[in-house]
Amino acid sequence: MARQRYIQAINQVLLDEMERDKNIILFGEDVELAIFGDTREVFARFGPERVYNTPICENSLTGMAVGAAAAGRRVILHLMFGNFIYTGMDAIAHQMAKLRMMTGGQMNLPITVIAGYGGGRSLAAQHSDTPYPTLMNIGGVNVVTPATPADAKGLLTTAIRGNNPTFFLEASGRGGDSGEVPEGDYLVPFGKAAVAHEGQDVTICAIGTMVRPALKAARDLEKLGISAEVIDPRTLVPFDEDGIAASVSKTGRLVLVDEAKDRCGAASYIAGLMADRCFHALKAPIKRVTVPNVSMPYAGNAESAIFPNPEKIVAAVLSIVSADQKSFA
Amino acid sequence: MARQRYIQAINQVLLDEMERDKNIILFGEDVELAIFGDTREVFARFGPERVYNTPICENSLTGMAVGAAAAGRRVILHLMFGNFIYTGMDAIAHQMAKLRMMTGGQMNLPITVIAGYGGGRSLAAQHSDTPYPTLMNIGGVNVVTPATPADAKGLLTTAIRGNNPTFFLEASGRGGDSGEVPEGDYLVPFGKAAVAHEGQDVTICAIGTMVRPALKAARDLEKLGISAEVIDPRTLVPFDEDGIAASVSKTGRLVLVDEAKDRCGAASYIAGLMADRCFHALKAPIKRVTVPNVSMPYAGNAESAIFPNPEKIVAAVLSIVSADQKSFA
Amino acid sequence: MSQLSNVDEAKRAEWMELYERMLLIRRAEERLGKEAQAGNLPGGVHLYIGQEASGVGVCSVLEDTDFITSTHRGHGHFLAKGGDLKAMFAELWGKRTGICKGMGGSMHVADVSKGILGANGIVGGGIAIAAGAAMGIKVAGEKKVAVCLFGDGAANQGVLMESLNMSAVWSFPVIWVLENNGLSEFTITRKVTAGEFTDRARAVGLPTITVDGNDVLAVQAAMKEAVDRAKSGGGSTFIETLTYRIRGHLEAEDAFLGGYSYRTQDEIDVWKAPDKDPILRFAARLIQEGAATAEELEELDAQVIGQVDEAVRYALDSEDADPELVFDITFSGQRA
Amino acid sequence: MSQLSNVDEAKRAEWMELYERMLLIRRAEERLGKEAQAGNLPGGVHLYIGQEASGVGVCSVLEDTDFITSTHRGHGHFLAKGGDLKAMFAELWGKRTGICKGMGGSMHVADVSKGILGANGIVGGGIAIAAGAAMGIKVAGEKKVAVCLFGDGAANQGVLMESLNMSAVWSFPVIWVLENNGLSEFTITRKVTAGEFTDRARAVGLPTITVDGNDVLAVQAAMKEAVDRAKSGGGSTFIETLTYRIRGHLEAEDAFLGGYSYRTQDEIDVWKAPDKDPILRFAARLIQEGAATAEELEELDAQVIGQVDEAVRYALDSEDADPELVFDITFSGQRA
Ligand SMILES: Cc1ncc(C[n+]2csc(CCOP(=O)(O)OP(=O)(O)O)c2C)c(N)n1
Ligand SMILES: Cc1ncc(C[n+]2csc(CCOP(=O)(O)OP(=O)(O)O)c2C)c(N)n1
Ligand SMILES: [Mg+2]
Ligand SMILES: [Mg+2]
Repeated sequence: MARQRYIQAINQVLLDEMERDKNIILFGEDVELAIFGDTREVFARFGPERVYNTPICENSLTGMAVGAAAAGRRVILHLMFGNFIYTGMDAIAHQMAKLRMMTGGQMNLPITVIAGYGGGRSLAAQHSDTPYPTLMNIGGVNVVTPATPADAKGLLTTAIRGNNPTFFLEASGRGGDSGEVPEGDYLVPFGKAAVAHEGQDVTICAIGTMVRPALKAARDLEKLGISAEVIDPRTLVPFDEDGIAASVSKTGRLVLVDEAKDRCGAASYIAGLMADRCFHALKAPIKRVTVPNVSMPYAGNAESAIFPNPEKIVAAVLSIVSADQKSFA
Repeated sequence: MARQRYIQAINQVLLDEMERDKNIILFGEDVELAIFGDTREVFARFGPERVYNTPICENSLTGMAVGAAAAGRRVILHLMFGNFIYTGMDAIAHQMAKLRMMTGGQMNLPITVIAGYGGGRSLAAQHSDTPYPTLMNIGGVNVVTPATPADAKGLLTTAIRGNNPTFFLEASGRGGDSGEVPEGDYLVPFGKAAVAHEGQDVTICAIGTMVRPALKAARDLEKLGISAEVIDPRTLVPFDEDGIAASVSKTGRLVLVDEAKDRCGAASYIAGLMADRCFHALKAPIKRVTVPNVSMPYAGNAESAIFPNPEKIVAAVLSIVSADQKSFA
Repeated sequence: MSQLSNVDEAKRAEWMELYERMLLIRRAEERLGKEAQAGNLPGGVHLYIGQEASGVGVCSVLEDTDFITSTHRGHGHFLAKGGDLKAMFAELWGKRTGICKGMGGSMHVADVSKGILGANGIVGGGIAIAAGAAMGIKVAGEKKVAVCLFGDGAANQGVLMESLNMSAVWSFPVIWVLENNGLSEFTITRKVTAGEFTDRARAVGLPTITVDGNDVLAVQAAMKEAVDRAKSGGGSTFIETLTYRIRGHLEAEDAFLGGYSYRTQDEIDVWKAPDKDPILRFAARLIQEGAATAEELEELDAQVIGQVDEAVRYALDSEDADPELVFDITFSGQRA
Repeated sequence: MSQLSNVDEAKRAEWMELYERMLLIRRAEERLGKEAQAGNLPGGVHLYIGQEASGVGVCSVLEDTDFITSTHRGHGHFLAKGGDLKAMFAELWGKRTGICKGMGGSMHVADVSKGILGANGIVGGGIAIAAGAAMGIKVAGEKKVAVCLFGDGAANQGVLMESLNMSAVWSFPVIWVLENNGLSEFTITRKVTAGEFTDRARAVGLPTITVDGNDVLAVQAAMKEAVDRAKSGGGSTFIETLTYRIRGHLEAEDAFLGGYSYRTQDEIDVWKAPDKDPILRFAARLIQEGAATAEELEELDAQVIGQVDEAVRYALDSEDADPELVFDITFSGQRA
């Protein structure tokens, strides 16, 4: 174990994996000098033969990832901000997510797309989106949202070595967190949720950037005598339905925390799953703490007003714990 | 009242509205000869001054709609297949949905985007998507999904005369249905669900193309002694939460039928809303009859295997009606 | 073999192969057109009839290890690059023996083992894929090319300029083949296009060749030059093949047009005439140069029609697609 | 007014206005840079310092009713087109008196009443908007132009070729202004670009003008020609202004670069020198032509700095943004 920052963990995986497998190529805008720091040294180490610092043209970049993979390479595409997923959406939705199926499974598409997502830093509407609901809905691409440096390492390694298109979404903005990271080869399997904090009374399922405020909320709830289980799906596609269902079956209550906009967001999706599968175990309404259906405003106060935070999570929990207690009173 | 086909109703509205308001412009690929028939005669009547038959370049077209609207025009953009929404997604997500908000409300964007969506005709994966979940999630655009010729007329008129970007999604493939259409000015308000069939035991909330199989299912269920209420939201943004909640509160059971893929689809969203808001009224799990998380295969049998149909809807209803009955047995 | 041949045996064999390949595409598609109009196919088809010389000329100089990306009008490219007729027909009938196991259909025929990365239902969809494949080739130092076949309609998609630029910057081994048939669905492409497409390629410094797309040998010659350049590290070339689509945008076009039209019968007739139609033209040449007799060509035609009949039978006799398959193949090693 | 003027009073007044506008942008942004580095602004800022002659020259021939679309580096365009300094500063401080009520911030400053359709955080985001605005102008038969300001990085986005094509096909009254500062973030644009951007415009038949972007009068002259053409129905023009970004891609660039660099201090110094810097150059010219004295210019500078100070005070004194507003303005007449 070594303490590393989230972004360093990512950078280290990129360097290690490109060293390990000469078939990996990496490309994207400004990957040479690495505006986020995650591709630092990659160009210097592996050179212009394997690393392409590209012009600004997301529509081609996403399609090129598909072509390079179809031609037999293992591809890492850095898309910088999650918003640019919308800019390069055509080939994502139409080629990356569909080509394997449409060809009857003739090709593998080992592609890892890296992008940083989310708001909270006054970057305004066009640099603050959390676009994973679209990726989840198109079907055919994996989506991973590591919350810790260790999971960043383990999930990115699994993504790169895997044979499917995978969006590795960085909590870049607030991703400066440090944490213990296992040394050497370390893979986290897709589709296995992590229990970030054990509890009995309510399940708080929090995604990516939202794990931290959820843990804070759990600590605050403890002081109120409420034992919250914080569960982090870690990968949204594939999704650990069983893992979440087990927690909900135990606690009987569910609060979802999601930085994506509410409508057709990941929180809705999980709520929908559980309202079917765990209905009989549920003792209270399923609550969602999400960003409302508007884009991120610039001003700090306006942004934080619509952003999920520990207080809102605590309030959501209290609303169903007390409702339930009343029903037993 | 006059009987009209769905596509004719749309065509008539386009002609009438462009006649009525000289400030309307219409553009898109092949709108001159109208591959779907919905823009027929529009070019002949209003000429190249107001109708632009464009080159194939969805990325520009969606952005141009924003520019023309910002310059004071009332805009109708025809995008042909719903899939091309992904192709032109950049300006949809980044400009159309956000520009009004980002400018502090300085401009109106009266834009109607028309596109046909959905599968069921062996058009294969790239021409069969139902992309409204993405539109619903980005926030800032309205989404309407008329199921009948009358609603097509009323909702399209409301869209065109409105001041917001609105996606008018045609059930083009199977939209040949005829129906009674009110004559003269006819507007259907956004955000008001329609009860397509009244019932007591279960609410079937079906979207767009799915209303027809839902009605068929309701008739079949009647024969089994089950009274199903079929409710059609008609507009997904804005969404008639109250209308759906009222029906669910009455029946205590909810089945959602949605042609979008399941994950982060409209069905999930509505399930999520109701699992919060109507939890105490619910007597059984919320069921979703949707397209699973894969793109549409070509072969007819493979396509229909994953497509929602009356049998699947009936089965979903029976699974919760009997489950519930058992719980009372 | 005919008596008075002006061409040597090797050339004769090569020409006959080109001819047979064009004829196979023609007869196969004529049959598909009939079947589509009779409602025997699950989906629609976009026929390549009239453009055979372009695809056949292009693919004639490629190896199985070279890549092509194709379009919604992709049957001709598929067959020209060596795709199997029976497997293609089975695909179009939605059968499990189809080249894509019935999952792709007409707009998605692909055979990766032959370097056919797929027809594409997205206009311009193959462009960046080809650029990426070429990037992949270059990184691996392989002696291959990626060829992007696309239409004049697609040429107005911005992704083309993006990918042209990169192919020029990095000397990617990619050949851009614009099959200019003058039409984008029901729109005359010229009416929505400013300037010449080749000038856009020249603007990024690519060498360009404009060629009679209905002359299979001319297309072949242009491609040879381009492939040589690409495989010897000289980078990308832009080729425009001038051709014409004789059939409708898609079968059953009339139903879509509802009585309107975008071209005259005269125009179509001009392109169907013996001096324009790529197959009639090449047949005349073969006979004129003594490479074949009219009888030999007729015999070949009968053979080809026999192959097509057999492919239809194969498709019809095959088992329906596996409806569960989609869940297994959306991802590799992971159920959807 | 100076004694020995070579220019008449009207010209002098016009020149002084150009100078003052450039100076205002410079002093405003120098202040913003300081505030950003001190952590006093909620978000980051991309400064236009060094490029002032381009935006000021361009906007100097436009009316309020003409439209511009701008970029992430949009403060200069906003001020050049007549946007209000105080309202812009209030915006950047996230205040309710901001021009966008604090909802947009630095990358989205817009004043529709002045024809400023907005800065844009999406590289290339303004391109199609400008084409559409020009389409809208044309449909209405208005005597206006739409001007699209964009960078050399943006010029590789395919949407540009698409929109150039349409602007040529339909003679849209749109003027394309490529502000070529040679840089795309930390990337030297030339390294990722094949050929000249103007050749791409020429490929669709647009007239092009390449101009010294640090010479405000040269930019103005080019724009006059383009505006005259557009307003008299002659369609679109492509202008390239050659300039340089003196500051980092964004303030706090050093933190992002982490010790690496993409250019030398020498290069920056060349562009900061009196013969290159657009403001120093124009100041020298004003003095040389007798349009102003050094003292007058210094006085003006003090005045401008005063204005900037006042704008900061205004921003600081303003009330915070209304956090509920976003729900009311996402849609018109409909709560989000
Ligand atoms: C992105 C996208 N936009 C629009 C369409 C609809 N469409 C199908 S074919 C076609 C015309 C294509 O013209 P061209 O590229 O010249 O090919 P051709 O049909 O002439 O072979 C159009 C507009 C599509 N399939 N994909
Ligand atoms: C679609 C998109 N891709 C990438 C970025 C990130 N980005 C912001 S500015 C920039 C460079 C733009 O260069 P240029 O257009 O020349 O403008 P300049 O910064 O030089 O003024 C990039 C890549 C973005 N904002 N939008
Ligand atoms: Mg064509
Ligand atoms: Mg630049």
